[in-house]
Order: sequence, then C-alpha cells, then structure tokens
Amino acid sequence: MKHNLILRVIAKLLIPIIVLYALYVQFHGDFGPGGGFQAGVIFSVAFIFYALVYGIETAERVMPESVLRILASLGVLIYAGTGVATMLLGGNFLDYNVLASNPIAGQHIGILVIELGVGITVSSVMLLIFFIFAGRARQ
Amino acid sequence: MMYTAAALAILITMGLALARALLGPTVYDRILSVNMFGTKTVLLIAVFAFLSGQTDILDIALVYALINFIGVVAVLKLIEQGNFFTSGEKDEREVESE
Amino acid sequence: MIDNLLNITLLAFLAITAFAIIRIRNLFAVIMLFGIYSLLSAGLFVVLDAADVAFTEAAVGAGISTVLMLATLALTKNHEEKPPAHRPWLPMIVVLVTGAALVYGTVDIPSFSDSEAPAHKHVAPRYIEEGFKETGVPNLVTAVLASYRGFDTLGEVTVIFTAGIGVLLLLGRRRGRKRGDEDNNET
Amino acid sequence: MVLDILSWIFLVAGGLLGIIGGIGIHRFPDFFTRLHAAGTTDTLCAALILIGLGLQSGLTLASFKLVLIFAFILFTSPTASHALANAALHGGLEPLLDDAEEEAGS
Amino acid sequence: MIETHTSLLLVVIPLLAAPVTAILPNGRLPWLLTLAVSWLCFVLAIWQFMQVMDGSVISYELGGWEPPWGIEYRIDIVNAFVALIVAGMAAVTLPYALLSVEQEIPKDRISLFYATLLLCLDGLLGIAMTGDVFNLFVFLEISSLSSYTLISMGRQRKALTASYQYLIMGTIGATFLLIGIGLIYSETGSLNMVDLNNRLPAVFEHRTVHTAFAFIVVGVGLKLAMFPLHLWLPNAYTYAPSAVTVFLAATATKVAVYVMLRMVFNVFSTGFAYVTPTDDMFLLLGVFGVVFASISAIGQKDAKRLLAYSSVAQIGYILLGIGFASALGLTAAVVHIFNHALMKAALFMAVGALVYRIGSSHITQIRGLGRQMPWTFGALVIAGLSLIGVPGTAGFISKWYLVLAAIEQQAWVIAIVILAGSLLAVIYIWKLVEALFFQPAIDDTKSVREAPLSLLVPTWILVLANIYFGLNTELTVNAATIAVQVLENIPQ
Amino acid sequence: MTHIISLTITLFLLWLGLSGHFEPLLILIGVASTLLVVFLATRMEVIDHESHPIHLTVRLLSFWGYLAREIVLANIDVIKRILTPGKSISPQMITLPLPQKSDLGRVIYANAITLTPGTVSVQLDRDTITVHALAKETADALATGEMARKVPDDGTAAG
Amino acid sequence: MDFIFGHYNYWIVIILMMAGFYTVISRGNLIKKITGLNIFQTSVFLLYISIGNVEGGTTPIIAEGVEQYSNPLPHVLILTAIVVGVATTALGLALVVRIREEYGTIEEEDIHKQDESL
Repeated sequence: MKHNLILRVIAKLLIPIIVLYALYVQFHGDFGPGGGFQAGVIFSVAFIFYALVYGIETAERVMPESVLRILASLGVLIYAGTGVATMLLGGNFLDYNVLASNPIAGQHIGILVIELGVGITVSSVMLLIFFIFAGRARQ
Repeated sequence: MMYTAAALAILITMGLALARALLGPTVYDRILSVNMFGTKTVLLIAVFAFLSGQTDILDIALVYALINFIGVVAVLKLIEQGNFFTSGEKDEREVESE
Repeated sequence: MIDNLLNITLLAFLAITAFAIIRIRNLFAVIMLFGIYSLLSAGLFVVLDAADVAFTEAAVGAGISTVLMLATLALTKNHEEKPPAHRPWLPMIVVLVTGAALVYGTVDIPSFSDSEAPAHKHVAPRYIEEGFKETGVPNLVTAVLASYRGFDTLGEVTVIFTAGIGVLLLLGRRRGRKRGDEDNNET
Repeated sequence: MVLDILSWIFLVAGGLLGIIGGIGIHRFPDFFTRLHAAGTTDTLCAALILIGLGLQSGLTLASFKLVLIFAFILFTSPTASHALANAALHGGLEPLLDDAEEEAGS
Repeated sequence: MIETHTSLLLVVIPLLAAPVTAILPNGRLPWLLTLAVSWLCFVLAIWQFMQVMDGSVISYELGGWEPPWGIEYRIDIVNAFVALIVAGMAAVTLPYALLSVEQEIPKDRISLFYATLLLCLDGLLGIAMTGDVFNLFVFLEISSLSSYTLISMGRQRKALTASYQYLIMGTIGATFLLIGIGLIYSETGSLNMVDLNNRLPAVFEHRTVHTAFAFIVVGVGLKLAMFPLHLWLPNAYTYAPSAVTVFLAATATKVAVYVMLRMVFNVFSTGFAYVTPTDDMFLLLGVFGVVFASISAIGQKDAKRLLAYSSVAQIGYILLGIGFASALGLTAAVVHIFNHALMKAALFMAVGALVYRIGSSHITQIRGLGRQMPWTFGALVIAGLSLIGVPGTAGFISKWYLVLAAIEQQAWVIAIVILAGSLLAVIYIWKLVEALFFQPAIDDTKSVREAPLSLLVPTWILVLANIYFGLNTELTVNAATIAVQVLENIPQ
Repeated sequence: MTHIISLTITLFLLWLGLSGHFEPLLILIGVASTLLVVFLATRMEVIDHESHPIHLTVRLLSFWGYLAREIVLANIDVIKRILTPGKSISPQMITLPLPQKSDLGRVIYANAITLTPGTVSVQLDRDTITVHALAKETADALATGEMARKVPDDGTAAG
Repeated sequence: MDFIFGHYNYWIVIILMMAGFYTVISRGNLIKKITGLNIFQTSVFLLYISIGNVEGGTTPIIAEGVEQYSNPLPHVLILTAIVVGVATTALGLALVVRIREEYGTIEEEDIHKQDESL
C-alpha cells in the first residue's frame, strides 16, 4: 500500500469538499464564473480521484455504470424537456419567460433547471468515459 | 503596484519551472515542474484577481488548488502500476516506469 | 500595462510549450507538457477577462484531458513515438499556406482590445446593457449561454452525450466482436 | 497604510522566495534535491503571497477563499511531493547521495 | 400549435428520442422507436416543405429572443428541401436497417447504435434548419461525432482506421470553419446568417473577410469531400456498416453541399463570391474531381469502394454546377443533390443486400450473384443507369441541366468533361454488371438466395423514385428554380 | 454518527462561506447539496475518524503553530543553500522509526516532514519512514524525533 | 510597430495554429496527432477570446462601479467549442485504443503496412 496510505487519508478529507465545491459551482453559475459544465467536470473529477485511490471496482460500486448511462440520458432529457415544457406553456422552445408569472422568475427557474441538466449529463458522461477507459485494462 | 511586483515574480518562477519541464531530464522532473507550475498558476490567478479587482476569479484558483494534483496522482499511479484499474491496496509489484 | 505584460509573457510561454510538444517524442513528457499548456491557456483566459472560459479550461485541462490521455497511454503501451521516416514537406507547405492566409487575414483585423471593433458594437452591447434586466442573471456569460443562446448549449450537451455513447459503443464492457485475437489479453 | 506596507513585504518576500525556488530547481543536481527546492515555493511562497493578498481584502468572502486555497495547497502539495518521491524511488531513480565518508574526502 | 413549431419539432423529436433509445433494452424496440421518429420527421418535413413551396419563409425564434440576439431558425425552400432529403432518406433507410444492423452490429450494442443514428439524423437536420452560423457548427459536430462512431462500427478492423482518419480530417474541417466564423464575427459582430448578409458587403474589401471566406470554403470542403480533400470518404464509406453507408452517402455530403451553398451565396453573397476567383476554383476542382474520381472508381476491386469514388465524382458535378455561377448551373446543382441522394442510396442498398447475403462486397466474391438475386441486381442496374445519366432516369435530368449550363457559358471543355464522366460511369457500372451477371458464381455463393423483402422493398422504392423523378421533372426542377432564386437573393 | 453530523455541519458552513449569498432559495439548495454530499460520502465510506478528526482539533491547532515555525525556519535554510555558491548540499537518505500508532498520525507526520523543505518523506512503511534530506544537518535535526513527538496521534485506532 | 504590437495576440495565435496543424498532419503517431489537434483547437479558442477582449474591460459579470465589460459572446461560443473539443478528444482516444487492440500499434506507418500486406 505504501504511498497509498497518505493518499487514502487525504482523499477521504478532500473528496467531500471537492463534491461540495462542484455543487457550489453548479448553483452559483448565475453569480460568478462557473455553471453546469464546469460543475459536472469537477464532480466527475472527485470520483476519478476516488477511483484512483480506492480502485475502479469500489468506485463502480458507489456509482454503477448502468446508473451513469441513465443519468447521462436524463440530463439531456431534462434540458430538452424544459424546452418542450415552455412550448406547451405557449412560448417558443426554451423561452423561459413563460415558466413563471413574471419573466425574471421564469428565466431564473429555466436557467437553474437546464444548468442542472447540463451538470448531470456532463458529470455522468465524463465518469462513464473514465470508467470505460480505465476498466478496459481488465480485459 | 505591489500586485504587479508579485505577478512579475510569479511569471519569472513560471518561466523557470517551464524551463525545467522542457529540460527534463527524467519524467519525474517534468512532473515536478508541472506540479510547481500548477501552484504558480493558482498564485498568479489569485494575484490577478486582486490586480484587476475581480475577486470572482478566485474560484478558478480554488478549483486548481483542489484538482490539479489529481492529474499528478494519476500520472504516478500509471507509472507505478501501468494501469488505472488496480486498486493499489493489495498491489506490491512495481511495473517498470517509462 | 501589467495586463499586457502578463498577456505577452504567457503567450510566449505558450508558443514555447507548443513547440516543445511537437519536438519531444516521449509521449509521457508530451502529456506532462500538455498539462502546462492547459494551465497556461487558462491563465491567459483569466488575463483576457474570460473567467468562465478559464474555469472550463481549468476543470477540463487539470481533470479530464490529462487523465484520459494517460488512460489511453496505459492501454496502448507505446510510450515512444517513432521518428518520421521522411521529411514531411507536403504538410509543411500546407501549413505555411494556411499560415500565410491567416497572416493576410490578420492585417485587417481590428487591433487587439480595440473597444471600437465591430465585434463589440453590434450584438454584444445588447447583452451587456439588457442582459441583467432581461434575465436577472448578473453573470452575462451564463445569461447568454443559458438563455439567449440556450439552444447552442443544448447542442453542446448533445455533443457530450454523443461522445459518451460513442465511447460506450467502441469500448463498452462486453466484447461483442472478435476480429484478430493477437493482442487482446493485456492486463 | 500599515497594512499596505505589510502587504508589500509579504508579496515581495513571497515573490522572491518563488524565484529562488525556481533557481533551486535548476541549481540542484538531481530530482530528489530539486524536490526540496520546489517545496519551498509551494509552501512559504504561497503562504506569503496569499497572506499579502488577504491583508488587502480584510474580512471578506475573498479572504475566506484565500484561506481555502491556502489550506488546499497545504494538503495537496506534500501529498503530491511524497507520491512523486515514492514513485521515483520505485521507478528506479537512484538518489544522488552524499555519504559521510565521501563528504570527508571532497 | 404544431404549425408554429414544425421546424423545431423536426430537430427536437430526434433529440428527445436519442437519449430514450440509449437506455432502452437491446432488441427490436430501439429500431421501432427510431423508425417511428424518422417517419414522423419525414411527415413533418413534407409539411414544412409544402408551407415554403411558394417561396415564403418561416422564422422561428429560439428562446423567444429576436435575432440577431437569439438563435433563429429560418426556413426557406432551400432548407426545407434539404431537410426533406435528410428525413426522407432516414425514413427509407430505417426499414432497410433492421436486418442489416442485426447482422452487423453486436447484439448488446443495438440500442446505442440506434441512439447514435438518431443523433446523426438530428445533427444533419439541425444543420439544415438553422439560421445561425455558430449553431450550425454545433450541429455539424453532433452529426460528425455520431458519424465517426457509426463508421467505426464496421466489421472489418479497417473501419477503425477509416473512422480515425475521418475524425482527424473532419475535426480539421470543423476547426477551419470555426476560424472562418470567428473572423467574420470580428468584422461584423454578428452570427445570424441574414444579419451577416446585410453587414458583410460593407467590409467586403477587408482582407480578413477574404481569409474567412477561404477558411469556410476549405472547412466545408473537407466535410463535403471536395476533390483534393476527399481522402477520408472512400475508406469511410467502404468499411462502415451497410445501413450507415446508405444513410451517410445519401445525406451527409448533401447537407455539407447545402452548407457550402448557404455560406457562399447567402452569408457572403453572389456579389462577393464571384469577385474573388472562387467560381473558377470550383469549376477546376469540379473537373478534377469528376475525372480523377471516376478513373479511380474504375480501378477499384470492392463494390462499395467503387461507389464511394463515384460519390466523389458526383460531388464534382455539383461543384461544377456551383462554379457556373448561373441560375441554370445552380439549378443543376440543387437537382443533382436530390437525384444523387436517390441513386446513391439505391446503389448502396443493393450492394448492402449483397453484403447481407455473402458478407463481402469484393468484386471477386460477388461474381455471378446477379442470377441468384435478380431483384437486387435489377435495382443495381437501374440505379446504375441513373448514375450514368440515361434518359428516363433522375440522373439524366441533372446532367442535362448541367450540360445546358455549360453550353450557355460556352464552356465546351466542361461540357465534354461532363459527358466523359458519364462514359467513365458506364465503365465502372459495367464492371459491376459484368461481375454480377456475366461471370460464373464462385463455389461458396452457389446457394445464395434473393435478399429478404425488408431489404428489397426500400431499395425498390428508391429505384422507382429514380424513374419517377426522371420522367416527372416538374417537382424537382420547380423546387430547384425557386431555391436558386432564394440563393441568388432575387426578389420574387 | 457523530462524524456524519460534524461533517454535515462543516460542509454546510463551507457552503455558506463559499456562497456569500443568503437568499432562501440558495440556502435551501445549500442544505440539499450538503445532504447529497454526505449521502455520497457515506456510500463511498470516506467518513470516519481519519477524514474527520474532531477529537484531535485542539492538538492539531497547537501542532500547526509549531509546524508553521518549522516551515519558516526550514525555508530560510533551503534558500541559503540555494543561494550559496558551490556545493552547499549533502543529500541523505535516512530511515526513521515511526512512533505514531494511528494511520492518521503517520500521515500527519509524513506530510509535516514533506512540508518542511529540506526533508521529503519518500516511503512510509508500517513502523519506519524513509526520508530524503537535502543536507546532513537537516537529517540530523529530524532524527532527534522532536517533530515526531509533537504530531497529534490518535492512540486508540491502531493502523 | 504599433501594428505589430496591436496584433501581438493574433501573431502568436497564428503560430500556435500552424504548430498544431503541422503536428496533426505530419506526425504518424495517433496520440500525437490528437495532441496536435488539441493545440490547434486551443489556438482557435485564443483567437476568439482575443477578439472578445476590450481595453480596460473586466470579466462580464455585472458588478457595481464597472463601466466597461469584455464581450461575453465569444466567451459563450468558446465554452461550447471547448466542450466539443473534449468530446472529440475522448472519441478520438477511444478509437486509438481500439486501433491499438486490433493492430498492436499506434503508428500510422505500421498500420498501413499491415493493411497492405493483407
């Protein structure tokens, strides 16, 4: 295990912080730099770190590949679904103004939701790609 | 002004680290300089945030401070084990590097 | 002043790194230098006031790109690039022609950071002046990204999704097809 | 005013330290010794510069983030250095050692 | 509600269906969903085409932001025409795909495969509909990434290298396009096509705009396999799974041609495009493309590869049409986009049916199969005649207009080249016919039976369409004439 | 359980510190995010006394004070060596005993060694630690074991 | 002189573009090609960001007391382009892995040799 002892302890310490930071970036894209894509990448990096230290199999137990596939699809569906919802509410595709009684609130909700979609897809696809690449060595 | 001085100093350090990365000679020297370069980038961004008065930028420095070393860990893991798959816990053998 | 100095120095570093990446044949070293390249470009984006872009480059460069390239290297095992067998004069000509075209085009491009450039006078002012009022989002990049040009971002997510599916199709777990079995048992 | 002067001192000291560390990674003969030089830049240099910046911003969100940056560097930097040294040793890189006997001779 | 959103639904429906398909269980369900979506798109595309048939324009503001601040979908007859081709080809290809894909793609990848196919369709439709140059780039990448994946799914290992080569060249092309877009943005500050068209004339003299134009032409040229940039195409079409070859051959390059037309005529405008020596360049590349690709086609030993080279030659004809810079020439080009999609899809389908039966399209392997698979063979012959340009087939119409355009400009050399191209086509099609019909079958394939109905029916639909559009030229030529007016900015 | 609670609180405070926006919606999102992180961390099994040494808080603080002084001194030493012309270093590789009983203690010790320039911990074994030192003097100073005694150690959890 | 310095960013961008482009089309190593592609793309990102920069401007995040913002539109475009770049890289690397599994090499030359010998 050698150097992994230090890595393991540091990983335990850092991973929750990285994940929280990813979520912070996700939800503060409105105010500062950041947003769904960046958050998604950071989120997946936290898991990659986990997988590096504790092994891919452990990481896959926490986040199975099948779940990741569904999440990846889900993100796209959330985004496109928001567009469809605005269409059903009488606006144009992705016209968030119709989502709430006043345009600003509508925009706010719309942006929050689609950024969430972006974050979910990006994080799960990135992680999926990493798992596939790293797990390839087994075969 | 003081930020300028600090920024300049960091730039010079970055240049020195870059030179080491280019010269090598071993792959470890390069990793070392990349790591050092990462820290310097964090500092440069932090200084620039104050220089231009936009403290929002600190988030970027923060993200580098958090995840830059994961790249280094990945390199080392690869050099030691030759793949990402092995969990390392039970692994004692060393795959020759490079 | 210092902005320009930072800009110039970082760009110079970037050019040096790029040439080193071309010249060095050890792929490990190339990937390491690529990390530096990414750090430098993120730094430059910060200096050029593109915080969001820098953020993305930071997350991607430090997190994903390096790890993916390393993972590929681990699977391919060839860590040393072969020297080219002959002098590649045709690529050289193509590149020089491209470069010449770009230089030709750059002559008339508005000066760097000229606030009177047409790029800043037509569509962009509306985003800057009305963006906050119309979307309630202070980060104008997010406002444009998610609202004004939200459809592009939908496309962007789809691109990522496509890449994910593509990688799954290519490298997914169970091997569906067997072609030659020569080098499949690498562990 | 006092704060400004303090900031100046910290920032300049940090910057100088960084440059010296940078020189160190060129002056020292092998990887392991360079590791020490890089260590100086990672720790005290970062600390001084971040403190210098922190003094300017006072008790704000920015300072909090500076503290976080510092804390993360403090955690990650030695971990990376250690991992690197460990990998180098196992990768077959022989440290250039200076044994006591030889030292007497040189 | 549907009327206002038709154009958008064309893009959004495949986009929504793709992630759903990706998580469906393998089996026939993904195919069924994809089929339904493609037919739905076809119906929508027809509807949309009817709406703009008279030359009117549909504008759709995405996100409710008026252009140029938001992204606009702007459908005139050109977009609708291309969208119709794409959706129509998808609708015909999918019934064909069922068996072919089941045979060529591993069972556990079926749902992912169809999801990728849907994404590719979505990307192509997105390119066809958008009125924003950057949005075009994004959808171009969706279609490109999915086609790289689709091509790599071929059974031979060369599919992988073909796909990689395409990825590299395609990405270079896309990056060139991106550089071009960046440069015109720096000169005008806009990304909306109509807006650009209004603002660009003021800066036509700027060298930056010239460079931007060159980069866009080269970038799109890479995507449409314009003559010296075609190197990726033969490999990609040869080694891709049959259904993918059919779909891509019928749509991908056509959409790229559309982008070229749009960029050259509607973003820059006729005025700009022909001040520069572009028209001569297109003519030159067209001539070289026709001659060299046709000759290369003759030398091929693989039926799919032969047809792939023939595609490069056909793109040469389209470039000639563009290069003439006349209404007649453009009409020929637009008609040929449509006709070539019909005949090349039919040909690839026929060859795909052979591959389905014997697992190869090599010319020594398919010998004598014409007698055992008469329907497949018949389809191949008729579509081949159309490719040559025999009167009574669709191919004749576009060649006819092309020759007329050449004569109009008294470009005798080019007229001769066009006829020579047809003669070369006779040779390579004859090569196939000879192998299939006049040579004895090899022992392994003695017992091969006719291709299954689900492969034959789509093939024959396209073959009949070839004949129909060869006899009834009203629809295509009328549409093309109006389209040319739109492209040349002639007020109606 | 106490670790989970304390982690939750720490993370939430971190969120507030990062965020700087105190609108109800964002606070709510913050709570949700924190809970999500805790959930994931539980699934990953990374919450325990090692990652979250609440029981060592006081001793850690005093150790950090000591460490800060050491780092400054060590830095000055290394700087001198860099700037001294000629041969100023005498690299050493020494193996020291590892008195800490817990993994956490060992990690803190190893990292503290690395953090002070002039010494880098190269390998961590069960009972010993191998250190590369820049000079004989630094190695000797470390060998006195002063730092090892100051490291806060969780005596109960044997590694 | 003014002209040279006024376009400094663009000159470097052109050099980077040429460097990246050259790597892509002249090198035979498949991974190296992808690195070249990345450099090429990054140079385009820099082109856009340079276009978007405004003298004395700040990051386009609305803040008190700031009058001049940089142009946000190029930033948005490049965010999308970066994502596209990552996606392409991932797919390209996946292809490289598959090619290596089938051919046992990642050098273009060797692959051609194997293809021809068949």
